[in-house]
Amino acid sequence: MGRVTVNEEYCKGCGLCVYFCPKNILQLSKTRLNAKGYPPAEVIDMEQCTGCVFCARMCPDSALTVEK
Amino acid sequence: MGRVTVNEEYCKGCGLCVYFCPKNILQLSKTRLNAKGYPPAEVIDMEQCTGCVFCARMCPDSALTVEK
Amino acid sequence: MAKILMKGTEAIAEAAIRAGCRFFFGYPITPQNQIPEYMSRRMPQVGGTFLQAESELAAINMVYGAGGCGKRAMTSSSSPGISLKQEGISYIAGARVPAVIVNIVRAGPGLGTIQPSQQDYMQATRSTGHGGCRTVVLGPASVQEAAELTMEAFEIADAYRIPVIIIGDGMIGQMMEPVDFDAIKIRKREIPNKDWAADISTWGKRPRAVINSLYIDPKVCEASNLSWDEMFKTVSRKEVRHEEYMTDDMDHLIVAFGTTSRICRNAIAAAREQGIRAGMIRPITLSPFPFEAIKLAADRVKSVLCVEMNSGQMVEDVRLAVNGKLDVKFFGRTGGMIPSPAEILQAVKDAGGCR
Amino acid sequence: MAKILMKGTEAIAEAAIRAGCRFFFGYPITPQNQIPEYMSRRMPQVGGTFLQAESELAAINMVYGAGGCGKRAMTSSSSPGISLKQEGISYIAGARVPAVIVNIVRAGPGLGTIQPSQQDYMQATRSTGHGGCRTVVLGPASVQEAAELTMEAFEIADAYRIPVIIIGDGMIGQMMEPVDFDAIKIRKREIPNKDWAADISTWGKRPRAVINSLYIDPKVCEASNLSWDEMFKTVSRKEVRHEEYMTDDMDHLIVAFGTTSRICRNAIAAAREQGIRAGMIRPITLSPFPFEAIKLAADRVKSVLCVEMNSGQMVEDVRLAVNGKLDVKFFGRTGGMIPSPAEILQAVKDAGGCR
Amino acid sequence: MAIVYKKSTMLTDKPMLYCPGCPHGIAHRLIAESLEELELGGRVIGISPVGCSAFAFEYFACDMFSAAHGRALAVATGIKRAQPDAVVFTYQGDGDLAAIGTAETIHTANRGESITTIFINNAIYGMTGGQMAPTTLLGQKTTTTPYGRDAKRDGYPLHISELLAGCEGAAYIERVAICDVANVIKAKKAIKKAFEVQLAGKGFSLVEVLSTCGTNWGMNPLEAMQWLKDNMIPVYPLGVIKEV
Amino acid sequence: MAIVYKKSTMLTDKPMLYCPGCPHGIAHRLIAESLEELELGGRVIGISPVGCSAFAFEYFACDMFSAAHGRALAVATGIKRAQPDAVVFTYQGDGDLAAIGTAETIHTANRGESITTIFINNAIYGMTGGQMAPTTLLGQKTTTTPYGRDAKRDGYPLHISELLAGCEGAAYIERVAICDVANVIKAKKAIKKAFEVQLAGKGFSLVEVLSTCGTNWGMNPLEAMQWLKDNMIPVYPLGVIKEV
Amino acid sequence: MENRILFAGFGGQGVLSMGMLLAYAGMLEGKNVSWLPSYGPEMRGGTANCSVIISDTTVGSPLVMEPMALIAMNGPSLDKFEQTVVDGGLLIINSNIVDRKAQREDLRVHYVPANELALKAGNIKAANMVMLGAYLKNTRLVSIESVMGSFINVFGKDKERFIPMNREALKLGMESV
Amino acid sequence: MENRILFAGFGGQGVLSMGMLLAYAGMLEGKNVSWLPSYGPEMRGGTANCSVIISDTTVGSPLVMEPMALIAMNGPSLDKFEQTVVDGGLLIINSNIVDRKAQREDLRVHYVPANELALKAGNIKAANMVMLGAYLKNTRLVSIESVMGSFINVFGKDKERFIPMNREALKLGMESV
Ligand SMILES: Cc1ncc(C[n+]2csc(CCOP(=O)(O)OP(=O)(O)O)c2C)c(N)n1
Ligand SMILES: Cc1ncc(C[n+]2csc(CCOP(=O)(O)OP(=O)(O)O)c2C)c(N)n1
Ligand code: SF4
Ligand code: SF4
Ligand code: SF4
Ligand code: SF4
Ligand code: SF4
Ligand code: SF4
Ligand SMILES: [Mg+2]
Ligand SMILES: [Mg+2]
Repeated sequence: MGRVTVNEEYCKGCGLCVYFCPKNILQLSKTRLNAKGYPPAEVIDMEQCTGCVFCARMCPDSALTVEK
Repeated sequence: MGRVTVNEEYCKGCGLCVYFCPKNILQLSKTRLNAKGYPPAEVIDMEQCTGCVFCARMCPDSALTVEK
Repeated sequence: MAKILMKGTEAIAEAAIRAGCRFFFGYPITPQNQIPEYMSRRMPQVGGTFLQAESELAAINMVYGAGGCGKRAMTSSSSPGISLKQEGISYIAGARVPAVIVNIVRAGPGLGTIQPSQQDYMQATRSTGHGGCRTVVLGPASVQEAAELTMEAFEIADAYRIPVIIIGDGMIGQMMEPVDFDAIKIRKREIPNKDWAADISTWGKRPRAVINSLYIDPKVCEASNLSWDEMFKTVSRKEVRHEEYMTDDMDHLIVAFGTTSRICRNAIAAAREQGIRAGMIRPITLSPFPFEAIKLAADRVKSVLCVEMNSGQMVEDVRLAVNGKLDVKFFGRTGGMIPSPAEILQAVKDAGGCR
Repeated sequence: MAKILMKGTEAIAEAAIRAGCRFFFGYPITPQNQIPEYMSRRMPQVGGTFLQAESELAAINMVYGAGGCGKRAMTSSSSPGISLKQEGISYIAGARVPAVIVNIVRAGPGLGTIQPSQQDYMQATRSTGHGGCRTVVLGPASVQEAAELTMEAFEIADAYRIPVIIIGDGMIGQMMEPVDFDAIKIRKREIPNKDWAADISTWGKRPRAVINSLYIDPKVCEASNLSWDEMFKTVSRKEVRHEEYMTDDMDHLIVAFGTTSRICRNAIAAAREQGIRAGMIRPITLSPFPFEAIKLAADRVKSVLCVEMNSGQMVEDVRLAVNGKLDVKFFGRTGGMIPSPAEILQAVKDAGGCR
Repeated sequence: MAIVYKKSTMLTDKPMLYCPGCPHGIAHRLIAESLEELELGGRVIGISPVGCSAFAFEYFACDMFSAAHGRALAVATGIKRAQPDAVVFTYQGDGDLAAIGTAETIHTANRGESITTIFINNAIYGMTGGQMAPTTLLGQKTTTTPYGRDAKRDGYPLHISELLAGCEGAAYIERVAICDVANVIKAKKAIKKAFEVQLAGKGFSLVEVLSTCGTNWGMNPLEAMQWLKDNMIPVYPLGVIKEV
Repeated sequence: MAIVYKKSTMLTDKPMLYCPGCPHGIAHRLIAESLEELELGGRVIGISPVGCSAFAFEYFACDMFSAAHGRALAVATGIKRAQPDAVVFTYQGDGDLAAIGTAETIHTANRGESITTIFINNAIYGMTGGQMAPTTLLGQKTTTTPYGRDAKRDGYPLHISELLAGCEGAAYIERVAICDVANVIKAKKAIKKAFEVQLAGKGFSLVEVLSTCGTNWGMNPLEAMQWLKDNMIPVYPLGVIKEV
Repeated sequence: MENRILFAGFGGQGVLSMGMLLAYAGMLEGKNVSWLPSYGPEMRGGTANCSVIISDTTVGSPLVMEPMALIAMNGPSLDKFEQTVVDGGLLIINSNIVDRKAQREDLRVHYVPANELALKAGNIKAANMVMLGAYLKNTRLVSIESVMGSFINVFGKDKERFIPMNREALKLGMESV
Repeated sequence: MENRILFAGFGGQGVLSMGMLLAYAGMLEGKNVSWLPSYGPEMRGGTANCSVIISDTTVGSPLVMEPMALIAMNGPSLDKFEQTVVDGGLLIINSNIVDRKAQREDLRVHYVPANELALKAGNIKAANMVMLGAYLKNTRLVSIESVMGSFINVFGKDKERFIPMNREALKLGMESV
């Protein structure tokens, strides 16, 4: 129902989106660091995304785009 | 009953004591100016002075001494 | 228009309005109160803004705001108030915002007295705030010239994007002399398009405006400073002004600025009556300083005397100009005391070894 | 006590406490935050007062208050904050209150960057606020010296009743070097009895204290200024300090202060490797300036180069010292850029006409 | 599928130089979104302060000024007087607005300048490394209150918004918090409202945004938001403080 | 007969440089009398401001400082921290305390410094020749509001005492007026009380004294007192504003 | 020729405006002029003075330290400035206020009962005009017409109705010496 | 002999404290030392570095512009500073984070899997100690004892319990080259 895209260039791996996603479908990458050395947010299970935009509303770095 | 002395060196002839004396027994000199060019306050009728200190309380220049 | 009798402060205010200044932000301080007072009456008449700020700090930062929008803006104060504006002037310089700042100097340090002084020469010419930017400093010696230099100040400020300081003392601020505004012919400079300004009417037709002096990268900060230095070299080439008085045949050079130079005129007249050929160079731009003129003059005189209403500040510039060719002597009064023509005459004699 | 590794800022703070400073009023600003932070930890331990003021203006005026009570008081800041203190410093000078002010200079103008700079040389040496009082300005070049000069600063301030400015840059503020407090031997000066101070414990045993710089009568104001000038002449006679480095056989004189002088040492080493006999005079007191030492040195060298982290400010003092005997060359980096030994070496060669 | 959320066009492409999870970025977004929704585009002039948000001039896609520490509202006044049709906002931290800038803050409010201020109260000086701010809580440890803020020595947490409400020229003052989704939505509403008050020429509007500073509080962004809820809100209650 | 009233020993012999009828002189007397009655003599340190009362340091017979414009309370803080046993007071005008000195005033109150401030509100800048003060009334003509103070341009009369009451460190704030004998007696009481609050270490105390400036208002001293009653008191109501 | 005049008295005696009228009149007559008031808190102390220069050449120092004429409206002014007058200079004293005589013998001295004559003209406040008249009679530096022509410029349009009275005071002053 | 070393990496990798330990140890061994950190908002951007000088003579410039050794904890640091190292200088790279090889061929280069070895010692945060060990093995500039003797001075008394683990990391670093 929803789709979330992470702009990894902006993401600082702060984890706020992860915490505030009601569906718990975000995580910080366990394998990659971005150019600035941060583990970017990733969607684990896009299927479950409702497009509620909670994640993006909490993202300080406007790193998320949400479609629905 | 009361006695008021004017220290003419300090007096600036502002007239506040004159106005606030409930007995109306003060006036600004009509004949003299002090060294600074001001007409000093004078007591017209010391007899009537009650020593109420109204004049001195209103004098900005601490020019008045009141005895009772 | 005919001549009118005006105070120096009023002439400055009126000249600013005639130069197109429509934004004045000030705070009272003697002896320059007529500037804000005049502005408070006149600005509404010309559709301009007068605002009494809560402090000199606020005032200079309001100038920064209005100036950054591309408007001709001005503030005025006197020594302690100018000290408070130092940070703001440095920001204005750093962000390359044109502005005119008037300092009707009083005597100090501290609260001092409001009597005339030239004690802020160094502050104005050397260090308008931190950062070490030299700004333009104009020192009028008459009310007419105060008006003229005020109008020049706005041109220079806009032409180079630099804060310009007009420095006078209580005498020039408070005295009245005839002013003829029609006689003022200021040199028109090429004023670059203000497409750097945060002007909402030009949004979209120019790059986004960022009025700023913050640089995270020292390379960029250095580049900005170097461009300032470059600009100031141009200013030094094009804007230096001085006046010569009886220099043609002089043996003894006096250097003095502002009202002090007026007293020196009397001293020179008295000297010449005694057969002493004194003459004067009067810096009109205190910064950039007329080094060259003084250097040339120093080559052909027997003595150089600098006269100031302070403990000797411009004397450094004179020494830098003379560069060791002659000893530069100094005479000054401080703390609001005004030198008399007789004292100056004596100093000329002492400097020149005359009896 | 053994040597300890300390930041310059921390060494200044600790030295102040060891000098008996018990009142510190500050406001945060990079790159000097370790001073207030250190004070906030240490002052309570020694029964002293640390207070974070609401602004630099408030801080300097608190120093005026505590200093006027006869206490050793201090504040510290960095360029923009020092601009804000200008008025207060002028009041302190005018009222002859001892005070110590630290300026860990950043680059500007305006907000600039926090990288190292020596851009506030003129502001510190020429015009600490309006009024034209010259104050004492000390420029340490190592952390050990920062500690030492801080202790000296309190002595000088008390001995002459003058504000003393310690000027450093981010490098000296942030770097760590060994400090040995036991090795510090400061010259004890005769410190006059503080019977001018508003100290309630001595009420009745001294005249009523009036800590003041306001004079209605310009004669009195002038007298006060003249006594300042007189005092400063004594300071100039007794307190001038400089360091000479490889000057014995030098052909080429470098003048540099603070951390810049450290980089010059490397350049001198490199020059000597190439057979170029460079040497250095490092002013330790930037005001009063070591004119005499430089003048003497200029007599026996082929070139003089002034190196600074600004666009050329101390170079004026050097020119005044050299007084036309030689051309004074300048090399500098600004905006937080740090000159490299190689650049300086090149500048020495250019100045000296070496290949 | 349609885009329901993307980076506001009132923000530039520049990555922001804040710590991970710093609410400055969220507050920026809320301002940008409000301006975008109100279609104010080319009319907006913003003023960044001195503080962690000193670089805000690089982030907002409108004309921007960088002001000296504490003087943003004086600069804003100069701008607003010069261009009454401009929509002018300042963005200021607690040190900037409530310490060194106190006089400018109070007098701008008192003059009723139609300017909008977004006031980020994170109870600390972020930029300079975590010193005490006027809004630091009692007992809170900072680098200049190493033993905790002590009312006797350091004074009390300053309620500047409440003080400002006492200025006749202040038209709208609200306190919000960036600590969870619901509060962020409220914050957005308040910010937008503040701009509307400005557009209506009603006078000075200010939104105090309780924020965190994980870096200097020594917490991760989430812990910090919890600390805000537990400790700051009781001292600085949320809600509209003044509305005329 | 015994002396029931004479010049206070806490005043020097120096004639005061105020205009005839200026209440600065009365306020000085009330302070001096309070200090004398409380027998504080050698413990007192006063700070004169910049304003007509800049020369107050010549009039009070105690140790005195002359402070820069608006900074009296910062100086006072430095003094009080240096000598906690000293009785410290500042004497400040409306320009000094409520314009340029706003930040110092608010933060000193907020820190709860045990300092007493006598605040002379004459709704004008006396010293500099009658310019608008923050406390100037709407419509009032001054040399910088020649057409009358206009709220739109110049803002509103600032109620700084009420603002200060919002600072937790403020212990006692009262507004009095020098306009007749009864009010002068009340003013004296308030001033003495303010010093008692300081002595008790309760925090910051301030007495706002509504005063006249006949010279710059263009009235004689009596007319001015009447104008004060008719125009100032309605805007600045008398009485205790805060007491803890 | 540079004429240097010092006007001095209590604040409120119209010392500054009297000088300003003269300067204005000089300007109207095409001369170089300057007017410099004392300023500052000492004015609150009660005294005021102003320096006026009327000259054929450019005015040098606007400050009159050695006046060619001193107009002394009160005692303190006479005390303060008598010694500064140039040798053989002019001294005009308001004899209604100053109760002493001049000490210098080289000066040309006039005692003018300015308050009295002003009252006669219609208002004691015009004493300054009386003194100015006395000065002009002595020096003929500018014409009465120029002085009266400056009146509105100095005092403002709304004081126009006082012109006749002031002209009368000026005249009485001229006649008094 | 003046040894100039540059430590560089992300903030949080312990770059500053690694340099400080070395400087402290140098001081304990009676050498002249200086330590200069980068400072300012760029640190918030994520990178940090420090200049350390250990010298027999007085230290000149505390800023290391041409390091004799570069300890690169991350890629950006290697990119930024590799070219500044003196000819034939030493380059130690944290090969767990930096995924490229050195470009210069004149340098003595060591690739140290610092994170890995630190984990082995007990905590990934000790990667800096591993790198320092590798450096010391190469230069023998100061002794392990001096470094560990500085530990409490640099990290504070309450970190004392981490000494064994850090010593282990240092040792693993030394062994790795
Ligand atoms: C005049 C001046 N004083 C001090 C500073 C240093 N300074 C920079 S930011 C800051 C405080 C920042 O705190 P705050 O306003 O709360 O913003 P935050 O960083 O917390 O967002 C200070 C004191 C400065 N740049 N200029
Ligand atoms: C920094 C600075 N700014 C301005 C002044 C000029 N100044 C002197 S007194 C004054 C205002 C006085 O007004 P107020 O405080 O109300 O006192 P009052 O004279 O009315 O008693 C001002 C602005 C100054 N001396 N210093
Ligand atoms: S839109 Fe909602 S459900 Fe989807 S990832 Fe974001 S927070 Fe989770
Ligand atoms: S909230 Fe934004 S910056 Fe933080 S982890 Fe999620 S996408 Fe990255
Ligand atoms: S004491 Fe009372 S009655 Fe006597 S003169 Fe004074 S006011 Fe009048
Ligand atoms: S109140 Fe005082 S100064 Fe005024 S007239 Fe009376 S005695 Fe004189
Ligand atoms: S220091 Fe604090 S306020 Fe500043 S960016 Fe980091 S988290 Fe945000
Ligand atoms: S100007 Fe006003 S406040 Fe100042 S002394 Fe005169 S009457 Fe008093
Ligand atoms: Mg903050
Ligand atoms: Mg007032």
